[in-house]
Amino acid sequence: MTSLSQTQEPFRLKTGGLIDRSQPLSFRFDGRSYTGRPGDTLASGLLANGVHLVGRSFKYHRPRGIFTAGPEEPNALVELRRGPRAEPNSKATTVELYEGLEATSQNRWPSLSLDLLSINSALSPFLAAGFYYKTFMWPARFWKRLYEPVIRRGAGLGRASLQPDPDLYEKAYAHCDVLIIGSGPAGLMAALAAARAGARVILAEEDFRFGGRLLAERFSIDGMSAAEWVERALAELASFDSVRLMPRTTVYGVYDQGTYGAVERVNDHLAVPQEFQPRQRSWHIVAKRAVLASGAIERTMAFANNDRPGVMLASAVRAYVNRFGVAPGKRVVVFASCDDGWRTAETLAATGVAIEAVVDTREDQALLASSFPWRVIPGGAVERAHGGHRLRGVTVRDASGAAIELDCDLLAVANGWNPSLHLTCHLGGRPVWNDSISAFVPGPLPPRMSVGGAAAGHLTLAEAIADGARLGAEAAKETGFDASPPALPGVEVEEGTAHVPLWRVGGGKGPAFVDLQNDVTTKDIELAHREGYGAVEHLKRYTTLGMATDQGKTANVNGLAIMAEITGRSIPQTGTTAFRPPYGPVTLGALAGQHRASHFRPKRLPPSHAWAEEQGAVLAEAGLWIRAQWYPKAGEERWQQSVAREAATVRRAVGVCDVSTLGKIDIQGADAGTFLDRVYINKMMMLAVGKARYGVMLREDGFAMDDGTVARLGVQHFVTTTTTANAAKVMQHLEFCRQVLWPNLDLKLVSVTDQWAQYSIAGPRARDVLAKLVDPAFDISNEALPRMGVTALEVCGGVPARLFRVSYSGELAYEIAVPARYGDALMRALIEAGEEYGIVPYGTEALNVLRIEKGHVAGPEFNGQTTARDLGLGGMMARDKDYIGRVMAERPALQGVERPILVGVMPLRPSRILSAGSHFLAAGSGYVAANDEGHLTSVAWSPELGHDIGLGFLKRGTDRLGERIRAVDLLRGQDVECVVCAPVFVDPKGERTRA
Amino acid sequence: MGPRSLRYSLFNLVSQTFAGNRGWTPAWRKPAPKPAYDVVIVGGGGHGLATAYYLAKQHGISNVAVVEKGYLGSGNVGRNTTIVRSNYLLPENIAFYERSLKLWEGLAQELNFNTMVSQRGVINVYHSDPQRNAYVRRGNAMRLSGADAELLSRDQVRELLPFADFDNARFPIRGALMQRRGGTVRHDAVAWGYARAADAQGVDIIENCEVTGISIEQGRVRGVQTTRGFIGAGKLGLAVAGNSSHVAALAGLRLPIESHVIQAFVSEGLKPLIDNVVTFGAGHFYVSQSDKGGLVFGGDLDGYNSYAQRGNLPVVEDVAEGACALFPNLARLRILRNWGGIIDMTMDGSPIIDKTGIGGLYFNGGWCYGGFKATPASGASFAHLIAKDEPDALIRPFRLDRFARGAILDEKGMGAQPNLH
Amino acid sequence: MPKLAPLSPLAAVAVPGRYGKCIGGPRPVVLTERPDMRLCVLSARRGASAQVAEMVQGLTGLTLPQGPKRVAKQGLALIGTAPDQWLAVAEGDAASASLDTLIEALAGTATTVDQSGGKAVLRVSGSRARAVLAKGCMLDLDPRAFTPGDAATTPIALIDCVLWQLDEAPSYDLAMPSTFATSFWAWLTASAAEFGYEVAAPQQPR
Amino acid sequence: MRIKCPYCGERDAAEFTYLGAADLVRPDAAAKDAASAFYEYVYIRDNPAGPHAELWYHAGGCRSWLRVVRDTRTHAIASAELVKRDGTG
Ligand SMILES: Cc1cc2nc3c(=O)[nH]c(=O)nc-3n(C[C@H](O)[C@H](O)[C@H](O)COP(=O)(O)OP(=O)(O)OC[C@H]3O[C@@H](n4cnc5c(N)ncnc54)[C@H](O)[C@@H]3O)c2cc1C
Ligand SMILES: NC(=O)c1ccc[n+]([C@@H]2O[C@H](COP(=O)([O-])OP(=O)(O)OC[C@H]3O[C@@H](n4cnc5c(N)ncnc54)[C@H](O)[C@@H]3O)[C@@H](O)[C@H]2O)c1
Ligand SMILES: Cc1cc2nc3c(=O)[nH]c(=O)nc-3n(C[C@H](O)[C@H](O)[C@H](O)COP(=O)(O)O)c2cc1C
Ligand SMILES: [Zn+2]
Repeated sequence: MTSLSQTQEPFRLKTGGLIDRSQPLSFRFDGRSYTGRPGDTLASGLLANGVHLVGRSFKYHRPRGIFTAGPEEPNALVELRRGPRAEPNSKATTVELYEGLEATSQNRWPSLSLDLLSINSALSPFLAAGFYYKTFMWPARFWKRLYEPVIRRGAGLGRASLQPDPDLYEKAYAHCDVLIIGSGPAGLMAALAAARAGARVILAEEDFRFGGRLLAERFSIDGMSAAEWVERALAELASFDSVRLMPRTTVYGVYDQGTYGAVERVNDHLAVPQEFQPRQRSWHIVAKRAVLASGAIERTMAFANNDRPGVMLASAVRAYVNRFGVAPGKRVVVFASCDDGWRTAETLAATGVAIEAVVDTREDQALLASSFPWRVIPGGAVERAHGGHRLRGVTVRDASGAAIELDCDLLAVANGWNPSLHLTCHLGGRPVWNDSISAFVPGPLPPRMSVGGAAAGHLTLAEAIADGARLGAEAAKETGFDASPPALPGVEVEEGTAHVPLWRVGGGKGPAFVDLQNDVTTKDIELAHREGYGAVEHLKRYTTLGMATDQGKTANVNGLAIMAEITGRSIPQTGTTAFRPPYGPVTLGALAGQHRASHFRPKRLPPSHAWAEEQGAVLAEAGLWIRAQWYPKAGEERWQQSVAREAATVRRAVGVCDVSTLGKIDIQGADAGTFLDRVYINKMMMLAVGKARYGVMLREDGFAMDDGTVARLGVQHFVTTTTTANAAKVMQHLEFCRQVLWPNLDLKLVSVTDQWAQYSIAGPRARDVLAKLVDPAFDISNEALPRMGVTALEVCGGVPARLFRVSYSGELAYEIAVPARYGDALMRALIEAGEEYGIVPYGTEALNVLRIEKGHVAGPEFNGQTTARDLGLGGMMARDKDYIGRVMAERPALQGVERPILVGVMPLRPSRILSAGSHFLAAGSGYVAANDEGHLTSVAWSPELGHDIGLGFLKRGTDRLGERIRAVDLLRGQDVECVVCAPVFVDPKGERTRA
Repeated sequence: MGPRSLRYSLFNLVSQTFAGNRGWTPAWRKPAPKPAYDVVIVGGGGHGLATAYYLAKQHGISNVAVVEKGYLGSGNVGRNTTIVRSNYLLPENIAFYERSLKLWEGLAQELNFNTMVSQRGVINVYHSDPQRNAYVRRGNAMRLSGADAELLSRDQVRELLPFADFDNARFPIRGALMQRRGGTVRHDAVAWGYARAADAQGVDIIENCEVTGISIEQGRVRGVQTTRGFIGAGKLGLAVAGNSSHVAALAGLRLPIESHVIQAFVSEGLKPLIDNVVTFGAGHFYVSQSDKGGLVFGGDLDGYNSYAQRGNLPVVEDVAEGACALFPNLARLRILRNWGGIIDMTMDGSPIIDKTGIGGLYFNGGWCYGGFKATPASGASFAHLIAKDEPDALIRPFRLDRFARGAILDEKGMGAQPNLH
Repeated sequence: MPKLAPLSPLAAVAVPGRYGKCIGGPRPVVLTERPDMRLCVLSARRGASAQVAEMVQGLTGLTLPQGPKRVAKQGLALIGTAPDQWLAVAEGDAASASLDTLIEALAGTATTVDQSGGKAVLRVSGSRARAVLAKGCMLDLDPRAFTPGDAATTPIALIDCVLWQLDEAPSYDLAMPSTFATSFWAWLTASAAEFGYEVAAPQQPR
Repeated sequence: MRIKCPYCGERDAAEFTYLGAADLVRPDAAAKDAASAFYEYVYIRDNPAGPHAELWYHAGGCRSWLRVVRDTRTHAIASAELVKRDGTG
């Protein structure tokens, strides 16, 4: 254990603060090593070592230091960690120090202290707000080649890593009666009140330590130090099972019906997350009531060079001294428009720091001033700061107008407080101006939210405690608990909150910044006004005021107040810009949670998956499914060889394909037939038991929606299939028809997609293979089970199965279904049984070849833009019944002869390759849209024909069989002469299926 | 009439710099409404302002007012993800958006306002063969219509986007369709640039003036009631985007439109990372990097009717999932702001520009989530329609009667369900 | 003729053992696959809800729940999943037989559809079961809101599940589409790893 | 957003899919004005800014279709009920 020596952390105070002096933590900033202590932030660690210069500003590359002690920090943004874990734009003021922490400064070249781009600062008159809208237009062609690349290269602050983020993230869901946001005195009292009443409470605190401002001030409560009081409150809260304490958790957004988004930084305080743990966790918190106790953020003043490292919010100065045991300077000037200035001076003086002067904008403080042991300049204002990388002094103008030069290395600025009311605005609420504290306070609140403490504009400790107690009890009561506000602890501080803010100090030479992060100055605001961008939202957009990472937490109100001064309007007339989520920046990783990389979406595996993997099948995504595309065999070098072999084997012998992915819907009921008649274009009511029929559904707008087979298993029992892609959509549609359109029909729908493993067995030997597996009691001969026959039977000694004699391939084919658990075994059994016939498994590619050879339409044709007529299925549309889509399908433009209709095409020269997506152009016509006659949807190399074949839609296609047409793919530079043919290439009469 | 905005020229720029930028004048005046105008355009978004500009510039009709209920550009023109492209599937759409792209290409000079048109290329990645085929179909349709389109192999995509997930993805990238002339345009600059240029032509731009009624006498428009009084109008053009249904309802019109919310996001400012506009093909996510360095991105609609101009968490998360799935290095980056816009989704996902049954009343709307890129062409064609009382060839397919006729322009084949387009 | 052996969808991944964070003593999370359960959807036909309830009462002594609840007796459980619809779950031969009786008796009054193969059932129990489920289940499983006897149909980590609570350990059964089971398993085990979990030996599939 | 399914209880809207306006009546295909009636039914929407009766499908839960009345300006939900009432099936 090392003790703290003066050289190690020269600005560390000997005593005080909530850090553990016994344990040094080493860390690096810009390559140099330093030490800090547990309990430090990176900012306090740097300050303890006297490091003030930590970054460069966005536009002018001006040197910047540490301005705040919290999430409102505009300046001290660093790159944290390295390599794939690098995190740009991290606020040094919120980064919790850990052993080995590494950080580097950003937006500078070649180094932080010598940044050549600070030339921009000299060019600042050219770079005023909106300058780029007025320039870079001459000559026009320079824009694309010169100006734009240069502008874009200059963009941004931090650098993103180019490597995948190695850490884990997760989502989680929580529910409570009362959500309390913020753990200052208001939040803690609210939590105590609600918890004591028995409510389920979540206390979310952004900081790694509970307590809010109590950690940063020297208050005493109930006779003990505020920090001790916090510990006691936490201990009590922790004793309730019904309380969940969530430190390092920022509530970033408010959503409808009491949903809150929060992100918990589970492991950001460590170099690397603990094993099995996420780096961050994003929470959906559903709360019956919420109490917002998010405190307030101190504001600054605009004067020349107010961005010099060493200029700091007074509240931050107190936080560094009181919470972190660090003196952020040696000689201090305090510049204040309110009592916080005095409190700051007292705090500093108590630690032995030299107070150069207190500059108070209030003249009437003169009297009071005499009672303090340091120089007071009442009615004064800091006009200009001096120094470069570090503040050296300030020029003050006193009440008489005389200039006073003061030496200092720290300027503490206090100009009143803005309640942290962001979350009250996420559902559209607008803040309202409160004259007594000269600040915006929450306006209409989101449903079931209340606000207390500084967030409500009740800035004193006593008010915060009283608010918290009252609101916590109220919230518990509203959620059904017997609650009354607890006794209030005694508070012995007097805090004055009234003041007249001063927004800008004129006169000084040098830019006076309003938005430090985006380099927006008072001059930019004046310019925006001059050019007509005076409405707050225009001001924001024209100058980018408040649009940086900090979202103007220390800038917005000052900016609009200055605009109000310029225009002579009041601040409330001027209004605020909209607050939007997130309250603080949130990583995309946290929002994505577990659903990243290969876990982006769940995988759906058909029953033969394990077996297919054993076979070395090439797998691909089909929606959420993982399906075998083909099964390569030794010696096959190109995928086309495998696919051709599989397809040819089906035509010649037999093949088996897993078609379990088809949607399957069980439909039972007295009115099932009537129902199906209304949802399919063709007739289903009269389908015989034991038969199946191909069916097509339209959407109500008359376009084709899906197709599949309808099989009748019993008088009141059907099973239908849908395409793989549309299964969920069709189920939803059918439930809509059943529940909404025709609630009086008697039927039930149950999805059985997962229940049945279903394999297609196709090819001349299909029956032979099946015969070996079907239990002897069942007859599957051609006579017993003809084409389109359906039967329930048993296989392999009593396993229940359904056999459908339907064919997609155009061969003698069956689909056999068994309960999914037998799927794996059945696939193995089929392959074994088929061995003597040369059976092959075939994948989706061969399936596609076979269906194109037969002209069966699929996804590429059923694309939502085609009608049954376009698909060549117009003949199926029954004339003597109503069905979904019937009326709209009759619209004139859908009947037009010019509508492309399904045809087949073959290349004139068999060696030519077709590509799907080509467009059809007539012979001799040029490459212009006017000549476009349709397009090629599906293409395959046909083993049966020995050349490419395709399906597509062609204008007047059915009248043009035998004509020549070109299939043009300009993207791949192809122009292929083709012959138009009927969309069926193999066995046009369909004799094979009847065999 | 107040002073006209000072011209943006090299001379003025330099002299103003030395004069402390004190001589600049308002980009557009803030006039009080006159009692009547030849044409009143409702909606101070991109389309309304462009229409007013082209009415004055192309058709010599400058006694025009644009009335806007909020601040200028407060609608979708000020909250979109700024993508311009003409990579559509249907020839009617390609032709129209291609015309728009051509107008974008010369817009900064036309308006004397740098709208920062950035033709950085739009990449649509695909993940499966059927998706590739659909993109080939689209790319060919584009090429036939005179737009540029290329098919990129997986390796070519990798060269452009080396940090995309090629190795561990749930839906591996297999290639992309790319339109190099597509890109982004600085959204606010479009509103301000058109406003300033229209103002310079004499158009009155009247902000904070909400239309609350439309007076119609004998089947003809007479003017509008507004929160700033009655304003007479010889002709009235509606270009109110997300508010189409209820403004049209003031004239008794009912439309095939639903208003939906779509969200957008911006990350913290980063050094150049993503050079192009990139669209994920296996989820709802697209991204580009703004000139300030923020990644600007978006995804699917929230999916329910809304006028709330804000969304909910499911889409926020869905978008983040897409972002991390496409680019695994984005997980550590943070979003700093997320907002929503109200978009007027038509039943087929394509726009409507047409006369109405009421004399002198013209409708422009149904731009869904894609009407920013349409701004110049929409303005030009709508101005033509208003001036000549007949549509030009480009917008003839966008007439309202297409739904009854069945001449649907359904790019995605989703049918009459707006939230799916 | 070959004999077809049933295979559970989790057979390949649910390997018994102890995983994740290393701790002594009983594991805070125990995962057990239940391929032995028989599942069947019962859906009352139009207007027959009361009649179905009566028949169920008569045959099994169980009162059909009128909401997302579970009732059980001698291994046979009935879980409300939708208006007029239940999931029957049978554990063991006796329960299976009474399910058969029930199915037979309900013919014509209710639609009955076997789902034994369509769903994988996983039992998740242990002191941290709730914390694990909270990473994907959007429901409030706090004992004040959800107790033994409660059930719900809800997506967990994007996968549609039926979930019911068995005891205060707490133990939950999750029935999910069998084709998603391995994906669900990946999510579940990743979520449980920080607590440490045990995979118990599965029952024999039926 | 959260919707209270009458069967399942209050659930995140992510469990539901949205269809659009409720209370549209599918016209009679045999009527003389069927073409225009279907045009209205399929395409024309009131799209109000205010209370809106709409259909949501509890896809992740009980698969019921719900009629929900929701204010499109605030997303406040006034009621949610099953479209298909007891007794009809
Ligand atoms: C998040 C998001 C992302 C988008 N991304 C893209 C994209 O990348 N590319 C693309 O091309 N398109 C995109 N869009 C769509 C595009 O922004 C819009 O289609 C387009 O801006 C609409 O036209 P507009 O500019 O005229 O609309 P708006 O800017 O919305 O203008 C309409 C104006 O009418 C005003 N108004 C309404 N009612 C009244 C009334 N009663 N009286 C007076 N004024 C009224 C409104 O206040 C508004 O200012 C996106 C939209 C959103 C919301
Ligand atoms: N005298 C003055 O003028 C003055 C002015 C302001 C504040 N104060 C002091 O400040 C205190 C106010 O008490 P309080 O309880 O209202 O506020 P607080 O500032 O003490 O606590 C607010 C807490 O909320 C947390 N927080 C903010 N937003 C959050 C979010 N979105 N998610 C999670 N956590 C979030 C903050 O980290 C902080 O810890 C009193 O002690 C008071 O004396 C005094
Ligand atoms: C292309 C684009 C880029 C944006 N970049 C930023 C940004 O860098 N910082 C920021 O705070 N907001 C940014 N915004 C969002 C705006 O602040 C604002 O949220 C949006 O225009 C919608 O307006 P509203 O939030 O006032 O309703 C951007 C918006 C757009 C359209
Ligand atoms: Zn439900």
